[in-house]
Amino acid sequence: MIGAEAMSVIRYRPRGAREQATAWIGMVIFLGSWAMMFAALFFSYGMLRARLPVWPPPGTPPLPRLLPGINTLIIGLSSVAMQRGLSAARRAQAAAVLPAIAAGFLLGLAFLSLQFVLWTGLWRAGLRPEGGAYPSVFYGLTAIHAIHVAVGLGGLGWLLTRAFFHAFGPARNLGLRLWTGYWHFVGAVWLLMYLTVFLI
Amino acid sequence: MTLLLAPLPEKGIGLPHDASLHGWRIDALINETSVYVGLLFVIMVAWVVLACLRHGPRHEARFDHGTSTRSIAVGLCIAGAIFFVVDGPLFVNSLILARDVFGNFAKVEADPKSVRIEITAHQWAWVARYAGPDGKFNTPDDIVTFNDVVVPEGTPILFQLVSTDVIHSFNIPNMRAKIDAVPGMVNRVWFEAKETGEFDIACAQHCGLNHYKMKATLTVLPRPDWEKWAAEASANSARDYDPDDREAHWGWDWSEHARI
Amino acid sequence: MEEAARVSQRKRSAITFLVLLALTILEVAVSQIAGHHRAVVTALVGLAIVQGIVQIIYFMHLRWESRALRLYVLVPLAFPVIYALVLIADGIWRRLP
Amino acid sequence: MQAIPSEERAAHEELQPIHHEPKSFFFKYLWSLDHKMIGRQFLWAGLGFLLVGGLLAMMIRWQWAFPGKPVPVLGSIFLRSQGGAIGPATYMTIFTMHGLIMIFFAITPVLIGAFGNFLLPLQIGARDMAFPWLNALSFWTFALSLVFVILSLFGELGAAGAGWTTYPPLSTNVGTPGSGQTWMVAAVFVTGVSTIMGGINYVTTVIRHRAPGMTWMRLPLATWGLWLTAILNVLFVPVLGSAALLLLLDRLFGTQFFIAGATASVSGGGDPILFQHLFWIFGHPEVYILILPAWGIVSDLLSFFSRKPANWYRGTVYAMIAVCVLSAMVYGHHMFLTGFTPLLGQSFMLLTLIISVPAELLFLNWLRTVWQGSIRLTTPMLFSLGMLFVFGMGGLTGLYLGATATDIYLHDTMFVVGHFHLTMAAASFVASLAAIYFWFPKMFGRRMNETLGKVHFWITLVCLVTVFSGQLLAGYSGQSRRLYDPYQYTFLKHLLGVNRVASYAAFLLLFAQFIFIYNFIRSLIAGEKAESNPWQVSTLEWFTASPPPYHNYDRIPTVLRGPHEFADPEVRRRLGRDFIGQAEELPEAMPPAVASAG
Ligand code: HEA
Ligand code: HEA
Ligand code: CUA
Ligand SMILES: [Cu+2]
Repeated sequence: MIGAEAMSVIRYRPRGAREQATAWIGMVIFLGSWAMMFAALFFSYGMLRARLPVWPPPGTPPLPRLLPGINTLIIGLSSVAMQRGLSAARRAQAAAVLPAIAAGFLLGLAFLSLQFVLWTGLWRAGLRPEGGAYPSVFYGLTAIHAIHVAVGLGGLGWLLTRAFFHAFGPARNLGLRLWTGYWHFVGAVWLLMYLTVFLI
Repeated sequence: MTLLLAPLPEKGIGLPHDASLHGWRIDALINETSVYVGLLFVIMVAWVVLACLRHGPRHEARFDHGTSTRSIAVGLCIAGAIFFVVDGPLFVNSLILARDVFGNFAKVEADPKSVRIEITAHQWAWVARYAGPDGKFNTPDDIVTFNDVVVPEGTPILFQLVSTDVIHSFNIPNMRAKIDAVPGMVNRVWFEAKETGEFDIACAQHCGLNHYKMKATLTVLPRPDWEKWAAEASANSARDYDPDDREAHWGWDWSEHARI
Repeated sequence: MEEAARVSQRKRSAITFLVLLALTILEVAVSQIAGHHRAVVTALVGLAIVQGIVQIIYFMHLRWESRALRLYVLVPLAFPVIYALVLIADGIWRRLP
Repeated sequence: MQAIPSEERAAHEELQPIHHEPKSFFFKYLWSLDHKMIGRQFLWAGLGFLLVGGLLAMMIRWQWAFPGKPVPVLGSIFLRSQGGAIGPATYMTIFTMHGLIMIFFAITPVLIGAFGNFLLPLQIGARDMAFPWLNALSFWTFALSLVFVILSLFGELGAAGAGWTTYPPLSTNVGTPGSGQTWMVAAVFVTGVSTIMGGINYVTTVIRHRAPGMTWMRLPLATWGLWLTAILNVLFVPVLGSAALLLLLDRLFGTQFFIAGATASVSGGGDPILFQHLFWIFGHPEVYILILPAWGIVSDLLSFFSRKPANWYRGTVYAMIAVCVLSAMVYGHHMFLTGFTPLLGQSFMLLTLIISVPAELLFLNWLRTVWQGSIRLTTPMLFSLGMLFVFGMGGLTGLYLGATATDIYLHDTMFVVGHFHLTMAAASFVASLAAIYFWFPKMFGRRMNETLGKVHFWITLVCLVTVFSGQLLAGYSGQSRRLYDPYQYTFLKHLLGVNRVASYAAFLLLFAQFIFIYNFIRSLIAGEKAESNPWQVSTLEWFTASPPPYHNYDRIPTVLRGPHEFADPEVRRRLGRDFIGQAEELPEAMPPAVASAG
């Protein structure tokens, strides 16, 4: 049903330098837009918190700091790995791309697993979403962030398969660049979340 | 057939009868704005109609981008003038009224005569509570009424409102008073009735199925009559007080929520 | 020339990352200080703002083609700040009974 | 005039190579990457739901004219179980679905989805959007949200019923249990995602794909309006997205972001007002999202049909930008009576009143554009002038609402409803119709019938003004909005007459729309074939075939001048006509054939 000609229209659009720049601008605009989404979540946190005289409200288990701290480090390292992969691709060091992306992917996976440990731990400690604003903020914000990490992991997984076939080089790294940008963004959001929800 | 014949407005359309001391200030501002706005609108329409009549297909268009300094200056000046004439009074009067009248709770609080009422809104009723002779809320001598608020004439009436379920809005059109009742917070509103009578209290915020009939009656009595009513009602409720009826024990310490 | 630009960009991102990391470590350290809750919170908010600015500059340096684009980023950046102020002011005003 | 270096032209050709038109049905009509086809898809979806929203509006009007009486036709189809009459529960779902459908699933797709997609690449001289694939995805995401809307309409316990503003706690399980509300919140979220995808595309396309010589200050004003709208979409729809997400969490997972009071847990529930903040941070820009394309389109059309350059082009552009910036800072005027701090209320009042200044500048520019013109009262022009009329009414009534004192009385009355119907349901709606009449030849290669168009215009305008003035008057007389039966209140009993007159006008309005539907479909099949530039105007899209080929332009045009070059005596002397295209070169000498005619 799908004509070969039509396929060629879809698959093999050549990507010149200008088109890559266009794609990157699109990505930045998307991230700006999504930053507003997360900003709104942080507003919610700020307003709910400003509304209560004591935070956390008396009788609720306090949030741990160490575990999410380690997670911050993990997602930071993962970002570094992705950035390394990108620069390797740019410098035509094809052999270095795959390990870097793999490291980024695995660290991202580790992040999600630790988040899971965090949630189950608090759940067992008796923190339930229906317990008011404080647990709502905690579960809501971290869950929405985790969904974004999961989407990012999907992207990294795709990059991984592409890298396996040596798809990235100095001229062909748009996908890698875009997903790395996204990954940095997700990491930056986590950093802020760690700071606001867990530390202060 | 008779169903399809639209009856003409019975009492004409216009602001509902104003029974409050200060409502006319809002009305005056609305009507003043209507004059300016109406004038602008007429000018605008006349301009367009005239342009269509005079500058039709047979008129040769002028090649003019309207970018001369003069042309731009004229535009900016007209816009500025409209702003000062139309928006200016709205802004200034709103500030003054907020400070001196509708937002001036300090003066009302200080007035020993003023009557304090606590309202709990819930789907779909207004429950009112008066402090009674002891001046304290949530005590046996409180008067509690259901969809029925009785207030004296010529006295500032001060309300604090909460809601137990969804957002409602306490609306007394004849008194030009309106404020939302929001779960989890206490809002305030006040007015002073200048005449006696019965008026509708409405709910202005969509609150579900029976929003359209979440209404109560506001009865304004002459002050002496109201005092008699209050004394009687308070005595009744003190007599009927049931310490085990936990449902009936709502109300909060008034002063806790006095905000500037 | 291309290559040089790339190296310098890599350097920049490395530095940015280090700065962010240092700030984070500092934040964790500050948050461990017992007592002085207000001071700690103020310090952390200050650090967060610095961090945000570092982020923005990092992103800004990536590839800004035109002045219009720069404005497009800068003007909206003011909005979240305004909203944050409004919301927190309103939140405090609405303290629970 | 600056010459365009040939490398730049080459770069544009390289950036946007010509692709072959797909031939298979699937790639041509369903997963089409062509912005023109996607625009048409949005147009059909939007018009379809416009009809749904319009029918819901008729049910509202019926209820107010004849409370509790069985609704003719519609009642016997949809309200069988209730004997054809509307009950209070049905009523609340009717106005909720009417508001949401009209805003998110009718006017947005028509004005932004259809015309944004169709016009932006054509007007800037591009071959397609920057991200054609994302564009197709945007439409199909929108289609998914339409599925959600339909699921909501048939949800257990009825469709969504918490008002289009969806204020919690009413919109949580506390107030509206049942899947209808959940599906609708999800639909709003999904359509938001679609809008953002479209927005990213529009913003990037205009930044990157403008033809050589198409500087910012040469963009047609319609493009400016659509582009600014896209920016507002990209920035503020995500805020609605997160409000919807949190609401969904509250509904599905028992969190308490927005629940407070006796229904919340002991340890301090959430804050219902938080939702209102988030909603209106989005909601106020949203109303300008709906009006900016209308402003842009009308600014262009007024100039085109006055055969005169738009007055102070830059002023119009700056005014629109100013409105965008200010629109983000006035949202609090919807919340004056929620118990704001007075300081915030007054700041928002000031900003709200200031936003009327750019609107006045726009108006002045329009008024001065038509003055001294050579006005052709074609159907699109009539609709544009009609838009001035209704937007004037709507904008000016906004001023009463912007002041804290008058809003005490007017808030949540039908006056507000009248205000926003005049701005959205009249101004944006009428501008959409103007756009449909104007670009129909370009979209479909045929012309619409002018006589039917004019009849449609006059009935529509008169009826719109009557219905919405009726709303204003009812509100002025104290009628609250969202009342199933306003006549429960003694002080509203006498408004039955006003409401009935308005309802009759609304029914007539519906019938006038059938003229339009007839004209639209008939012209589609058997309309007079349109040449490439039937309106004799100057923007780029009119210098390619009608409808344009798959790749829009054989050669990417080189733009030489602004979009409204009419009545230039020099052009008349050399070309013998009163306009010159944006990319047309002015010949040195007058062609002899025209010389003898002229
Ligand atoms: C397209 C949509 C649109 C537009 C453009 C506007 C424009 C404006 N709106 Fe409106 N508004 C809505 C859609 C819109 N609004 C909606 C949907 C709601 C309610 C939502 C809900 O609660 O459900 C609402 C509600 C609303 C409120 C809240 C009311 C309340 O709930 O109590 C307020 C309050 O300030 C307000 C103000 C304004 C103002 C000041 C403008 C200004 O931008 C208007 C500026 C225009 C002018 C000032 C007119 C131009 C000038 C002339 C005509 C004069 C020309 C003449 C000469 C030059 C001679 N609007
Ligand atoms: C852009 C948005 C929009 C539009 C266009 C309309 C259009 C109309 N609206 Fe609506 N309305 C809202 C947005 C809109 N409305 C909102 C947001 C609310 C608030 C909801 C709430 O309170 O939560 C509201 C509420 C509302 C109320 C108040 C309900 C209440 O408070 O209880 C009323 C009452 O009169 C009303 C009436 C009308 C009427 C008569 C029209 C008429 O103009 C309709 C005319 C249109 C048609 C008859 C359809 C024509 C069809 C076509 C042109 C399609 C052609 C198709 C093809 C070619 C295939 N509306
Ligand atoms: Cu209570 Cu509406
Ligand atoms: Cu608004």
